[in-house]
Amino acid sequence: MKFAVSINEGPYQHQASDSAYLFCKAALEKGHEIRRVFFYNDGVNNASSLTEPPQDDRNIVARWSKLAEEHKLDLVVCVAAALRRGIRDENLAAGFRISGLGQLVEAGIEADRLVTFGD
Amino acid sequence: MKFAVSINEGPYQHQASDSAYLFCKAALEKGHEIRRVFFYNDGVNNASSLTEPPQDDRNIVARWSKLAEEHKLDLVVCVAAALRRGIRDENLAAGFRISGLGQLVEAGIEADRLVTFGD
Amino acid sequence: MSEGAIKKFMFVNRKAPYGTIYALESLEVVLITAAFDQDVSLVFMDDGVFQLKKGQQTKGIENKNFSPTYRALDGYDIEKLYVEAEALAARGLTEDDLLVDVTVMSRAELGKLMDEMDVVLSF
Amino acid sequence: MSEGAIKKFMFVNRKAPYGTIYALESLEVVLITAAFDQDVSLVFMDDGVFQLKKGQQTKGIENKNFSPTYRALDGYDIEKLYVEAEALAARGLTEDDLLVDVTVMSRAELGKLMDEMDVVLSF
Amino acid sequence: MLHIVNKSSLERNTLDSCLRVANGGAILLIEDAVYAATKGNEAEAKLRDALARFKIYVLGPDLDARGMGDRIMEGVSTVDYGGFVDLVAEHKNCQSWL
Amino acid sequence: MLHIVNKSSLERNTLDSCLRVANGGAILLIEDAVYAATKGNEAEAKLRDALARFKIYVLGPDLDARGMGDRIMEGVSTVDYGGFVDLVAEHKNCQSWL
Repeated sequence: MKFAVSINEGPYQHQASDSAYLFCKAALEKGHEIRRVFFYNDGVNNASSLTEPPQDDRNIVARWSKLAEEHKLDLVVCVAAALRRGIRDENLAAGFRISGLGQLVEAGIEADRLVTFGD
Repeated sequence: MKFAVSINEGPYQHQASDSAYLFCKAALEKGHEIRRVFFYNDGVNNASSLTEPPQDDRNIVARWSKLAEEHKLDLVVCVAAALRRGIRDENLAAGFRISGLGQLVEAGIEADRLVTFGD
Repeated sequence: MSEGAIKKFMFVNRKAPYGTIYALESLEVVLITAAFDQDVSLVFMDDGVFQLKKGQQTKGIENKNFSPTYRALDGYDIEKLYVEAEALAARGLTEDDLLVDVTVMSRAELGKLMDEMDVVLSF
Repeated sequence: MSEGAIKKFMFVNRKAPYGTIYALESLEVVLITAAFDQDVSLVFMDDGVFQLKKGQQTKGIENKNFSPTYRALDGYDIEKLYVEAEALAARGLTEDDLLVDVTVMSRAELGKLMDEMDVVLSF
Repeated sequence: MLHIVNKSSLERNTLDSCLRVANGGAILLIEDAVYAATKGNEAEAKLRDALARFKIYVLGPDLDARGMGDRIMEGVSTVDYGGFVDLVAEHKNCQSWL
Repeated sequence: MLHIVNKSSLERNTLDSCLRVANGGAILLIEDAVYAATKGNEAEAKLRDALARFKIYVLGPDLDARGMGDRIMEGVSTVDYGGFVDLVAEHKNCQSWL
């Protein structure tokens, strides 16, 4: 089955990005396709290449980049939300791309299910 | 009177930073001193120099920088929270500095009142 | 890309305006979804009904008043606006307080409508 | 800098752990405040009492279990831990469920204590 | 003591927690909390009871932004940001119920 | 339809809204919402009533993280992230009550 996932909150402050990541991993393990992960609102902060969490904590951004590389995931950051919050190509982590909100709608159309994670 | 202000949420997503800014402006207009504004948790995202809100919207980061310049405000970004979220010297807006959590405690000790704005 | 597929999208607005950005961001997605020629329904329940309140004046909080956009939805052929009757009543509001024409529904009717959707986005 | 001034700091913890970062960040400030030799009180009310629940196992959510830190507070001379009695009861918890020794207080007693503080930080 | 509440009482429990625990003093409603002090809101009766124990203020700019400036319930006072500053200064301490 | 709730019912109104409006189907409690399905929680009676109209699931890893794995109330089923995925796949549509 084709899933799409939308994330509305940034890393660490809320569990949204953690839950979404573990959901995606489980879906992939079950042989489903993740059509797209869309980062909206504060969710765009998951794409910052400059994050550096403490050694003993999970690295949320790096984890998304790795999952994207392993499974050719399409991680899309909403351009308008990103500009408001200071995420641009120059601090965009590997595996993410910046694009328009239409990518969320398109994912909703093309995927069999769209699951949102937020506050 | 000496005030200190603490901000726990990022710009735009929550009203916290707006409310804190208008509070500080009003306090300064009344002749009070703002001993320090401390940005904690997602509040550190208020310090990103890379933000670029739509033309017809307020520029929250620039507004803080301007207020800091006009009134020699001490805008302090929590270093641990900032590292987690990708705020570093290279994308730090004018008027902000990165320092330890001790700066919040110190502000609480030295100011007559500490007011927190959050979610 | 969408190969002409039309899906039923519902946007559930449950939060008051200005305290958080969700109401504004919901509007953005709604407009884009309409541009993709999808079937768009907006639901306002809980504090979300406050988004439609007439007379918003945001100068004092130095923020942008985005409520006129609700009036513009009609121009984008977005006409399915549903408001929870119980939510209005619990907030001392009536239809006359709202910026736009809406269909007021009971919670039971809303629940039924929700079931018929393909994609439900909550803000 | 602090010229030896000692203020009464209260940290009000109202949120469950892991769903948001506030519980963890509260602990960080608490430790620093103690390092500044201030008078530190921690209050756990509402869902904040869940922060002290025994048996937290975070492997399944791939997050760090920070609850052992509450046991370490004693070593930093942080001994004033207050828990709202009504909050425990509403969540089916008793003192035996908690990781550390606390003083259970009624809401009225907590309100009175709060009034006596110099700085109250809420998480 | 000044208690600052910023969330709608129909969405979150912060106003209830404040009313349950706080020992009197003043309550300032800001941001989405301002709705609690408007006529016809489900919280109105609760607020009216609270007026016996607390002085209650609401932040006018937040009320106006939400189009509720003409609906404030009796007994509640409106302040602007300057009044917010005064309230903080006048009370020995304050707490934001987040 | 699958309803996903992620906030504690003692802090926010999302579970109440879901129970009030949703027309049956399944409810999955994740993150801080898992507390609602534990014994002795004030929400327990409400959840028990809801079992007549909904199939109710709770995300095990979130329950364990919070040290509540041994307190789940009767009639509620525990799933892991794989089960979460299955629930989304099995239902025609889903909604996150944010």
